[in-house]
Amino acid sequence: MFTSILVNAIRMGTIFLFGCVGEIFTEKAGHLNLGIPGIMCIGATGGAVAISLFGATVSSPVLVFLSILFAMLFSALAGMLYTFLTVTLQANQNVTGLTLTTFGVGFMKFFAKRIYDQKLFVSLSPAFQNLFGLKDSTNPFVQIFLSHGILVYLAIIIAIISSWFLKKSRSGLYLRSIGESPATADAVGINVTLYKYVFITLGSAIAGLGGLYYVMDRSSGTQIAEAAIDSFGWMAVALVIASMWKPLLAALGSVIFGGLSILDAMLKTLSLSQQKIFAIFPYLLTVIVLVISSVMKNKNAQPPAHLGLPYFREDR
Amino acid sequence: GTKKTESSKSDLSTLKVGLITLHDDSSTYDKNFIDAMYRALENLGMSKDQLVLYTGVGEDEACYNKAKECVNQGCKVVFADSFGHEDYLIQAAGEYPDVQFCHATGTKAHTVNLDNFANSFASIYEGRYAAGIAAGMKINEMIEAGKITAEQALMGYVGAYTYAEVMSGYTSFYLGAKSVCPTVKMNVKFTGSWYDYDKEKAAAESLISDGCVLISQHADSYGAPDACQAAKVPNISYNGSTKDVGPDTYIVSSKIDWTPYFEYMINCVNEGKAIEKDWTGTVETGSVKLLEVNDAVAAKGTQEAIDKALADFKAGTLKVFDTSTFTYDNGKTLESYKADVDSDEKFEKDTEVVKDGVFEESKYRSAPYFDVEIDGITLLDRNYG
Amino acid sequence: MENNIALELRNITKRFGTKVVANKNVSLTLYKREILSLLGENGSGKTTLMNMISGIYFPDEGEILIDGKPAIIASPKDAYSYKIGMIHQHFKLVDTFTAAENIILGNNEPYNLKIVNSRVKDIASKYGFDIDPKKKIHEMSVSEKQTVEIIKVLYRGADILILDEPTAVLTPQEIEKLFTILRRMRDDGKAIIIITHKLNEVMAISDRVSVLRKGEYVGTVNTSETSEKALTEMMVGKKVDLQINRVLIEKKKPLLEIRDLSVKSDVGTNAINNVSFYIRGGEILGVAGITGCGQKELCEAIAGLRPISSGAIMHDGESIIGMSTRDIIKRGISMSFIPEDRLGMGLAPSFSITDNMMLKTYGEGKTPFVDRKTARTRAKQLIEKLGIVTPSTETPVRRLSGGNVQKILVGREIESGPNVIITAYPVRGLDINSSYQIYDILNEQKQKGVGILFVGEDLDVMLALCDKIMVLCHGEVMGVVHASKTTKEEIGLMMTGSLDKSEIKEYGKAKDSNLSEDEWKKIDKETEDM
Amino acid sequence: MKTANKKHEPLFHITKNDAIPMTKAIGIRVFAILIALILVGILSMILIKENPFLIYKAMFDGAFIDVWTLLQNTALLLMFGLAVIPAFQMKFWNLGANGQVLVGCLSAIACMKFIPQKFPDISNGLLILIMALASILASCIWSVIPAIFKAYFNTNETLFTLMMNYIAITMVDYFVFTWDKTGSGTLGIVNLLNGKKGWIPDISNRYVLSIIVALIMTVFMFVYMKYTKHGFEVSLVGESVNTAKYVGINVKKVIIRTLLLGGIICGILGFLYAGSVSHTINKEVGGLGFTAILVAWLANFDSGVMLLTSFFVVFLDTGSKYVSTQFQLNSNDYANIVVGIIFFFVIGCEFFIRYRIQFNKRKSKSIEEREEA
Ligand SMILES: Nc1ncnc2c1ncn2[C@@H]1O[C@H](COP(=O)(O)OP(=O)(O)OP(=O)(O)O)[C@@H](O)[C@H]1O
Ligand SMILES: Nc1ncnc2c1ncn2[C@@H]1O[C@H](COP(=O)(O)OP(=O)(O)OP(=O)(O)O)[C@@H](O)[C@H]1O
Ligand SMILES: [Mg+2]
Ligand SMILES: [Mg+2]
Repeated sequence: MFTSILVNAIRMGTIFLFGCVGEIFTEKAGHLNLGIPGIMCIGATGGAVAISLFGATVSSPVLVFLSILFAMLFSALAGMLYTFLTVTLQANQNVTGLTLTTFGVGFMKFFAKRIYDQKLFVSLSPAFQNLFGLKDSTNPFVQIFLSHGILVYLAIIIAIISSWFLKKSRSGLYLRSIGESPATADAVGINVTLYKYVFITLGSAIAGLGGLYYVMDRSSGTQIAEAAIDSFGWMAVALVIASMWKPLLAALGSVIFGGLSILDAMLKTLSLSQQKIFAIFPYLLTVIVLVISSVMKNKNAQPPAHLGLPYFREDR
Repeated sequence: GTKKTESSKSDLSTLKVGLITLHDDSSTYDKNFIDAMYRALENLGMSKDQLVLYTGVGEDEACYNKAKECVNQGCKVVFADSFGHEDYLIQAAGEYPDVQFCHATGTKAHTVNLDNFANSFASIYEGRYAAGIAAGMKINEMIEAGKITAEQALMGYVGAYTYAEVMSGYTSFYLGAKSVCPTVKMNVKFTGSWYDYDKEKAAAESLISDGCVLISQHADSYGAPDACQAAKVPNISYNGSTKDVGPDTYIVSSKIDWTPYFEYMINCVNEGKAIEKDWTGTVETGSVKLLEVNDAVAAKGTQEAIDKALADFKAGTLKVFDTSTFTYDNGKTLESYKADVDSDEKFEKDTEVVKDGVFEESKYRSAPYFDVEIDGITLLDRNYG
Repeated sequence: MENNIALELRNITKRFGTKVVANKNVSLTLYKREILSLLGENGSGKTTLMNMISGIYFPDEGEILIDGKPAIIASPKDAYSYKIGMIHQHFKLVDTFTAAENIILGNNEPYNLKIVNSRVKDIASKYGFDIDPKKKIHEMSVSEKQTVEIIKVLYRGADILILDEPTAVLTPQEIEKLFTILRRMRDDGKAIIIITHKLNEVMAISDRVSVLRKGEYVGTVNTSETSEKALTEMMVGKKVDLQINRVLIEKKKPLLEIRDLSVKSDVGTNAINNVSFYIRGGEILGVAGITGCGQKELCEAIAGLRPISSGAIMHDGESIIGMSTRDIIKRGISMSFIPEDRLGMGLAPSFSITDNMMLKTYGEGKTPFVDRKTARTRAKQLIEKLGIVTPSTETPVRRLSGGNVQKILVGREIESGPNVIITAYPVRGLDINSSYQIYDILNEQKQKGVGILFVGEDLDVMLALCDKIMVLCHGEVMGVVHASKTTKEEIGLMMTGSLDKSEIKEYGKAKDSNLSEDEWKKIDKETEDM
Repeated sequence: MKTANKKHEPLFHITKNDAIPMTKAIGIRVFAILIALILVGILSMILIKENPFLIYKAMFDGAFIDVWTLLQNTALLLMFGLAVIPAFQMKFWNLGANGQVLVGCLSAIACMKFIPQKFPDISNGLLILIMALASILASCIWSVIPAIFKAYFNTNETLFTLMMNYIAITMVDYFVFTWDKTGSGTLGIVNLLNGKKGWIPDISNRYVLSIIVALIMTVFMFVYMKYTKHGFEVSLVGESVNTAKYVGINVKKVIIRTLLLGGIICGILGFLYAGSVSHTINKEVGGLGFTAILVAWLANFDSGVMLLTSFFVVFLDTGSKYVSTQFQLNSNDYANIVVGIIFFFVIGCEFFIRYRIQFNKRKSKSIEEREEA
């Protein structure tokens, strides 16, 4: 039972992890992207486009690659739209993000429905779900660590690389400086606009994989137009706070969030109304982290100083 | 669809019909209604333009407003598909006595006393019973093959709410299975939502990990079928074939076809006839259907057994809630039962529904009211906690 | 000669919006191995001009030549590629990063802090800096931050260095140190432009001086061939009188009496320790001390912006401890503190001048509505009186030059008719002409019987302006001296703590206090219990 | 220097526009909307394969099928906007209006449902009063919690209020579920068969009340923000917290007071939903909080202008939903796409109002000449 809960928590959490790491990049660039839920939907649509275009013709590893590419491409484009509006056209970030979410949800439901072929999607989902072919093993260790699909491992690898990138690399340092003080970064000759474009787009591309993952792995190709991918997106945004902008903590947090979102359905001892209360926990947890880190004035758990604020060089 | 009389075709050409659905056609529940409506229009020779369709209408004043907009656009009959729409439709019915308002799954038509408001449902419990027979036969096959013992014959059921419609559904399913496999038991797990893929999937997985060897569900997503496919556990669906999702596990599915009712409703309005306050579709009317049997998974003879059961229902020789076939409270036989049929504020049980050894489901109103917890079924969680 | 020119500006014009012409046809030459001082009144366009060289703004017209070749500087990155480095009026540093991280920012060299640290040490020892590369910026003092800024520029090997009012926030000692460094850098072959409003500094540091007036280039002179007076005239465009006349008026009763006051700093240490003093009506009491000696905390405590840990503050015989800032304002105590970041306190940058005029008075009147009409009239009067350069009363103050911003602040405070004025660095960043205007205003107020606490930086000015000077060191009073009876040297010694006059004479208790000995005793007891 | 020759002068650079004439600003916006509409037309043409003018016409017709609902929806959205305006002016990003209205409505419904059960003789007037108070109280609690943390600990309010929405939604889910004994997960119209207890009497019809309340609130908020001392304080705190402290404003108090004001408006709104508009509650009731943010921002936080922007948004939404059913797209997603596209353009065009693009023609020539020489 415990194994099965943990496996489920990891799988459920992966969708949050993609969204969260993507949003971390955006926020490190100083942009609060409330369009992430929409971008995840658009990523899912991108993946779906690849599958319906090539699903019948190419071999499964190629297909997996192509759909990852398409999911990233679509969501990167959405991210670029956001960046164009908020960076180049100086539009308000919250407003743009919320609009992108509205648009993204509509976009997914509208187009996904039109290209979705259930039989095809379901039959292709095993290619995404079982990287090592050990899915049916009963060994708990294998179940927990080796039974997942390629995107689960990809999410974790991305989280690890991101963590290294942000902490240890030069570009990571530059990126963080932009989120903290774009005027400083600009004055030392860092191309603030370019960095924002690159990393918000990259973050969006990563987040978009969450959508693809949900469609092709977690839901075995059965869900797309009716999937609540946007609500997972909001959980991902919450996870950014709960993980204090740290990708590695996000990996851990995603399992907790994933667990909280299915535990009620798996436990037998809870009454239905108790299960309903369960749904509050991830949000409550996020609020608690937010409050504690601000009350303790924990320097390491603060949002980037310039988060959400516009930057225009000639402003003073 | 069954072709009906072509006689009134010319009269129908100007009639406008309103349809209000909770979600849009990406929800299987609402798609079932939308598709049925289009089929009914086609069967009646009406054009699609004669339909005023509002999708994504919440269970609040939006429903009233949309009903009103349907009327403004000249609809003579307005149908809403979700349980929570009922009150708002009744409001509209009160204000527009010249327009007919129809509602699926509701409970209030026989108590509100409005000539132009009607409920409808179908005796889907009969369909579930037939599907249950398929389940029982599959389990028998497993026992015979030595995969499980007769004592391990445990089914799992993923339900939305502990709501009479769901309870009536899983009980009939269970009784169908029990009619061929006497030792079968069943665990029921509720998700507290009509549509939640992840919860339904998790619930099914948890049932499977508890040793359930066959799963069925009354909730609208592919969560349970998908979990079954992954775990290679046979599955019986509801409201649509899930063969694409579970080619190795899907056995059969029962569903309500709303086309007959829509045709009936439109014809009545067109001809100025009163619509039945509580219309219950049956196997006979073509409202209760069993979808394709997946021979690769189903036990041998399943199709025949189903056909026989359906024929018996038609002939009236088979009763799902025959009180001699089940007990409650550790062995008691249900001799008398008062159900809350008028759904008053206090849920007082008002009507005796057991007659001649049969619990008369859907007789006093179309929406189900069977809510007895019978022996053999364990509810793992329930509403009230 | 040609290749001796480091930088040349030709006919540079820059407009902001449609109304403001910040630079008009400015041409300027900077030679290698020289320090050029850029002088001009507030709002004359110095910062704007420099910002075009460093890539923050792009000129509307004109061109920039570097090493005799036309250069296009569209961004700070371009500026760096031309080996131009600028130290801005407001520091551009990432607070949460260490010095080393800030230094390699944008440097595009391998991310290796060890190498950075050792190179920083090299630079530091070459020019005589004192710096800990591992220290976080938010833990640093102002001068440390400035050091980081300078090293940042040197680290990249800049040949042209621009400093915009670097001395405004430094102590005299720190300024001296900075100048030494700048001279070393010049001798090292670098070309330096420095903006400062203090003429003595201009005379001390620069080789040549270029002057701007109202956005236009006036001319350049060799420092050795000019004088402060001549420069002032060049800048202002007419003869000006640079005299502070200390008026002596009859002593009045103490207005503000402070007894055994202790105040904590932001980090929780004692910023002000057992300080006692008083201000009489009609006197200017100067406060001298190096940055961080507790002036800021002292002012904030009196204004009710900072809780005190013990002591008494009496205004006109009544304790104002625990009163809200608003009540303190109502009693007629005005405070204007010009922080290092000028727009930070006292003004609302995006508000119009009118709205800024009523920041402290909007609450007056019984109706729930604000009275903009009166405020507008007052704004007009102030603009006229102080010669504030602005398109209109409805212009957001953010758009004005630093000096003009400050005139609005100080002007508003004085105009509110206070009986005690607490003013800290009121001429910080002001051009010479404006500074004297402010001194005149203060003297005027003093004559009206207002008591003034003047926290200043320039000892020469303080000696001329103040009646008495209280010297603070590490939060303690080193003594109160009569301006006419002391010297710069004496005060300097007291500021660093080498001379403690408070031990020689008892101080801080006015002979004609508003309170009797008994009352003081009572207060003393109460404060002890606190 | 080598690099110097390689560099090209940028084609243009961007500067801030201080103020452009009103007419021009409106012109730019209208132009942006027109382009967006053309794009929507092209897109719809591809999807629906119909003459785009038919689509525009359907959009227009659809919006005006029922003017009262159109007006009421505008009024509701407007009130949502009014609830967030003061906070936004203070630079407090209150994304939590949804949750605030939801908890208000929830408590009003609770009173409506349970008080008559306990006290069957209660007068309707008293019940309505209690509902109003309960709703306002709940909404205020919901808005003041993030405000307190912001005021005392500077806790990030954007994220906090966002989370409060979800907590409210899950709470509604929980209570609806436990209150509804039929077990179906919906509450139905409360007290429909119980003497309509707690229903606010209609003014001529069921729509007028909320419209009137919205208009009154708009006038109030307009005056409050522009001309009152409170409004001045709100702007000042939004502008610079330090300055506000310095002039003697109790910043904590202002933050909390302003959010309380927002809470009161949300409370009234929740009360209207419970007592007049919906008579029920579900997770979606009043799900306009995010749209309201867009509406408020488009109106530049001016409540007067918001009359227009909220009408515009409701018009678009209703109209495009109608288009999607009229042309058998059978989904609301079309509406979301249309609204999204139009918003993108409107958001984008603000740039051309606030900034100016300056082309650098003349100079580049002189440099070329120079290099040739
Ligand atoms: N970003 C801007 N937007 C609008 N106007 C500006 C901007 N920057 C400067 N100005 C205006 O340009 C003029 C020149 O300002 P600048 O800051 O260059 O003066 P300055 O010589 O540095 O003055 P100070 O000595 O006070 O610092 C002023 O009138 C100022 O109001
Ligand atoms: N404003 C002041 N705050 C604190 N101590 C002061 C102040 N003015 C003078 N003293 C101190 O009070 C003592 C008396 O000073 P002194 O007689 O030299 O000056 P004074 O001009 O007579 O003072 P007063 O202004 O009180 O008449 C000296 O120790 C002096 O340092
Ligand atoms: Mg300047
Ligand atoms: Mg200056």
